Amino acid sequence: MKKIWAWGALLFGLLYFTLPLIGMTNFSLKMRRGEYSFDAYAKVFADPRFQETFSYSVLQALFTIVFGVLLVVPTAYWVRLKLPRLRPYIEFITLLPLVIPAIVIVFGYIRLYNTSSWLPLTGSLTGTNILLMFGYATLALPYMYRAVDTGLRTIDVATLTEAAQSLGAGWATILARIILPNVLVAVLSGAFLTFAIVIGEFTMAALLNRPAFGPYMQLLGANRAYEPAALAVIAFGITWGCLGLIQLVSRFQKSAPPKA
Amino acid sequence: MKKIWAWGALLFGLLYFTLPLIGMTNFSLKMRRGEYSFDAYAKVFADPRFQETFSYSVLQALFTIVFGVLLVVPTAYWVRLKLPRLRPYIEFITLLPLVIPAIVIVFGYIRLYNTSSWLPLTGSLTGTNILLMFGYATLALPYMYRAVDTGLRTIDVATLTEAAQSLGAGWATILARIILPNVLVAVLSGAFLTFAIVIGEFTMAALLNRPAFGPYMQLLGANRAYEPAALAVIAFGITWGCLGLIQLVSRFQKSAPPKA
Amino acid sequence: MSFLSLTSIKKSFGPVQVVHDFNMDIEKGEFVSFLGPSGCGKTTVLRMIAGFETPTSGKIVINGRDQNSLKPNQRNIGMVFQAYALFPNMNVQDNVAFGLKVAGVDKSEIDSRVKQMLGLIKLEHLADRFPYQLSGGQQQRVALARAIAVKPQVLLLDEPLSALDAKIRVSLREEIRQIQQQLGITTVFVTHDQEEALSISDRIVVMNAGRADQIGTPFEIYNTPSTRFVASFVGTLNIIEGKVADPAAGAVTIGNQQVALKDPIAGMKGGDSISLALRPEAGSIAEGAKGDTALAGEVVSTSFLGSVIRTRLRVGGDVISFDMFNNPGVTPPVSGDNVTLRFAAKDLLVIRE
Amino acid sequence: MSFLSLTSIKKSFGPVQVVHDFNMDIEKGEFVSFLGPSGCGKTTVLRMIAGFETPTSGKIVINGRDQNSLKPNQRNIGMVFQAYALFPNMNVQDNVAFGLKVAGVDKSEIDSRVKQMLGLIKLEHLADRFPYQLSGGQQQRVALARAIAVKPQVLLLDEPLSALDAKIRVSLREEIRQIQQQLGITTVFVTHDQEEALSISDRIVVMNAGRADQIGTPFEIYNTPSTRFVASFVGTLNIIEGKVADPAAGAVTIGNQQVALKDPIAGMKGGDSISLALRPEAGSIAEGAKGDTALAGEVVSTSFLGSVIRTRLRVGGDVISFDMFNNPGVTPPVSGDNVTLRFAAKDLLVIRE
Repeated sequence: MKKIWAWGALLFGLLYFTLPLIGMTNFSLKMRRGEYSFDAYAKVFADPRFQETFSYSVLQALFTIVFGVLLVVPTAYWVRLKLPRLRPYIEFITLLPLVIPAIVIVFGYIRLYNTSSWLPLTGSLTGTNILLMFGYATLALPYMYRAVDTGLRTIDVATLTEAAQSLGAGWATILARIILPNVLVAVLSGAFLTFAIVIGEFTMAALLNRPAFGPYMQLLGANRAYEPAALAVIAFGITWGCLGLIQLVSRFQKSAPPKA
Repeated sequence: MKKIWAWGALLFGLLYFTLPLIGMTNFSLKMRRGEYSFDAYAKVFADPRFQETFSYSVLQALFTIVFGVLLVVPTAYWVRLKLPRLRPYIEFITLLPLVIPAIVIVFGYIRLYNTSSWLPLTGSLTGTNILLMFGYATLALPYMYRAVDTGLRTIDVATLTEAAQSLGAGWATILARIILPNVLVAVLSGAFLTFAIVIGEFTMAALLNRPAFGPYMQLLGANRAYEPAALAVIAFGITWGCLGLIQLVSRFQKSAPPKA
Repeated sequence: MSFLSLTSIKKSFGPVQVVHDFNMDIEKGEFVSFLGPSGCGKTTVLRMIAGFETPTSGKIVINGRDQNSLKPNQRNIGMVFQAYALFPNMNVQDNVAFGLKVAGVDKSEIDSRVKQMLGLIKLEHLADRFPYQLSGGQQQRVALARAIAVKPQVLLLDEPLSALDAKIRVSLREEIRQIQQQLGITTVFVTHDQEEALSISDRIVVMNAGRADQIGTPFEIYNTPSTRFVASFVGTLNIIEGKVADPAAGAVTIGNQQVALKDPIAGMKGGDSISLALRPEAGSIAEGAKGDTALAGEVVSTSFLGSVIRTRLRVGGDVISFDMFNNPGVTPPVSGDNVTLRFAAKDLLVIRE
Repeated sequence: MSFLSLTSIKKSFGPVQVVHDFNMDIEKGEFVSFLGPSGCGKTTVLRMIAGFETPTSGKIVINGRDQNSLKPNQRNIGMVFQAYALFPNMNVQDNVAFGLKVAGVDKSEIDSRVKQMLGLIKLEHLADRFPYQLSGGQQQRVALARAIAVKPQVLLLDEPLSALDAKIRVSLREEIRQIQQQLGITTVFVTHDQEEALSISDRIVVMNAGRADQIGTPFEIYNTPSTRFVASFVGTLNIIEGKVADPAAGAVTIGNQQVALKDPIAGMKGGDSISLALRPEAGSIAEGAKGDTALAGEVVSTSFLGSVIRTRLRVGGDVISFDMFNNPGVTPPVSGDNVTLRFAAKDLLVIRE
């Protein structure tokens, strides 16, 4: 009796998420009247705007990830090690971007870094790109910090640090050879989420007027019928691929952790 | 030396988040030329559209929270208790909404539940509202599930269940008297995040054409200068208030957990 | 008829059979321990009595009533867990009252019963505390009070002392035994600690790989182990390898020394290899020590354990341990000393199998 | 001059002073244990030697060199933790090699040193395993090998056995002691387990509330405790309350019985209350037991602990324990028996303070 309930709930959950996806995929294949085809996909891939915006967003995502890792891993490590009492506050701070609408962040940036300010970032393309990257990093921070912090929780940071110290290791060695390898999977999963967020983000890129993938998707969605469906399926495929990769990595990690 | 670095990083993090907010607040107070005033706020509060959309979104948020709690708490409990091996997969499923763009979910819904389908939800206002609530629940699921699952991790679900069983308790008693009180803080923090998400959400409400707060904010942002800033500060104030409340609750919980 | 009876219990998890044909009858008011290494199936048997696992086959009867069809919450069994398992959202009082509330007992009766239970575990003054405000030992006493508050038919304890410090472990086990005797409650206690089992049980079941190797009183289990496993798991047994010199006379050669056993050696002939067992407390090297048998050896090391001094002695090809009480007036032997260990011939057991 | 010397060490965490004026000199190659209950400051002293905590005042000198200004990674100290603390991302070999790699030792020398270390802990066959694939005992042996691979000046062990099972605890402590003696490495061992400290140390420091109550060999600590705390923490001491009958004759009344101490009681007069201590292994109730002193009492309970049987006896207003070795031929006394406990007058110590 109870088992049926549980499995029923599971099935319901699965349907809840997969039905829209199936409907979407089905629709994206129907561009040619009366038969299934990949026409919509072909159109999307052939569009130079697709290639341009997609590669722009991927690049932005990679920079965001690198910046995020360099910022978050040492910070989270240091907070766990030396400032454990500040942990709730840090966690609170990292959660702020979830509750401050992206629009607020961008408006703030624009006011702060406009062409007449002390640091006129919005005055140049590079500056705007950097600003956008900061914005993305802010959006991704809750996920990245949570992921890394959860990763750090699985190891005994304080004792491992002391063990490495007593063996003569300095801070750089400890971070590079002990801490980072042990939170690698966590960092990867944070990186993947960051990737997904940057690829899909609309508000910031639009307000800063950069040619990102999110505004392109929105534009297409407003003007075409089948292409946006194809696009959504593609986006989903990419993220799904990333997820699969992470699962693989974490399984590999378990059966044979990498040598340091 | 190292301490200075750590505190510097902390300060940087704080500035990183607070500077845009300060800039925004400052700007929102400058509607009256040459002096600070609350004119922008007065305008926002006086706008009937503000009241209408805000109360609509609050109502949607409450329904979403109730639905989410009823769906997630028993499921997460059951998975931890009876299907621990399925946990990674369930977690994976609950993370899907993070990586499927909201636009995909809505398109899927519209295709599935349009007026010519077996369940024409989009045909009526109530149906569309319900559909929007489902959409919100989907968006909020990763946060709600994570929060509850993290809450469940802090207690030994299996042993507490067995202890309660051996004392004669059935499933309803166990869920209501043992499990729920112990994850209450987690549920509250999930509820709060859900609230913040629903209040700020734009895409779904816009595509389903419902009078929600997100589209209103977007509309105001495109047409006015000072009001959106005021609006953002208000939104931030509300969420900040919720956060404070949660901190209070969790502190209260720690010093004197509620009687069952 | 016995109060709790387990008949032909078998249990498999998938292809792995963890309990093989387990049989046991427990009398009303008896304190029985399941003793064995981890993975021997002792906890699984306990959990089948509680109803948390279903036997693959076999019958569990308590007080004449077949339990197989009953759910855990219908069995009226008290359970104490290694991890305490107090409800974190309730204070001590509410934890103890939980089972009574669920059973729908009157408010006034609950209050008096809870007060009585807290008196039993001597924690009346902590009634309003929450679990996280208690030490491990206090938590486990509350868990015990909670389990017996509902007057269960049987009390099950699953390694209740494993998570506690050594000194508290000893004092709490005495307290458990005392409360159990006072209430006359039928109790099954699971442990991997032989001293624990020996010190508080009426009877012990020594389990090995899903089977009951031996069932008996602590004295029987320790002094007349029926298998090699029981002998080595319960206590610290010395195994000495020797060769039969004269089976009829019970004479055995160990290294270049010869000793005489109490009885003739049946079924063996001269020159056969033979394994002998000697408990560490059976011998003495003191001057004028009693004992009709002697083995000379060289001291390898001496460990001062407090009230007992354990000396390791090389005899023939083996190193054997023996214990003596600490005596401030006597200096223990040191490594390299040659000493003679004396013991009674009857303490040298032949290990077969 | 001693190899490791701690002079006037004090340590406060905020307003709480956890170590008060700690002084100790340790010789090269010595094995010293810090023994005490949790919170006594023993781990804090150890962590100050390692450099993880900075003394509020005082001086730490190793091999003639002041350590106060050195960081933990400059002190060349080997440390073994209760939680093993193996690096989860490295296999056994890489864990042991870590310190050598950090020190920039040649690849070939690292290999031979690691091989040698793994030989020492008898885990050559597990060189490629990862920590999570090892048992607790194996992990702790690897941690030991890792700590000594870099040839540290001093080896520090912080409750290294607390997380392990009883049987492994005993065998690993013997292994640690053996390796320590083989390498002649100066070692400080922190524990709360008195048997552990007694069995492997050259000297023991018994700590109480941030102070060293007594420093001495295990034999001294156990048999001539200098404070009441040491007496009760190390071993299981019986405290018997009595009244002085005749100070000059050393006569004391316990309940309605009178015993004579070995020496006259200085500084007390007839009728004064007096506390006496008796170790549980000092007495015997066997027929023909030796001992010039006797106390009659009623048996309260008997615990069978394996090689030892512990009997609790009501004498006057106190309950005292005494131990005897298990003997299959002798039935232990049962509750309610009246017996006479005999012991030597010199074993009955007067506790002052």
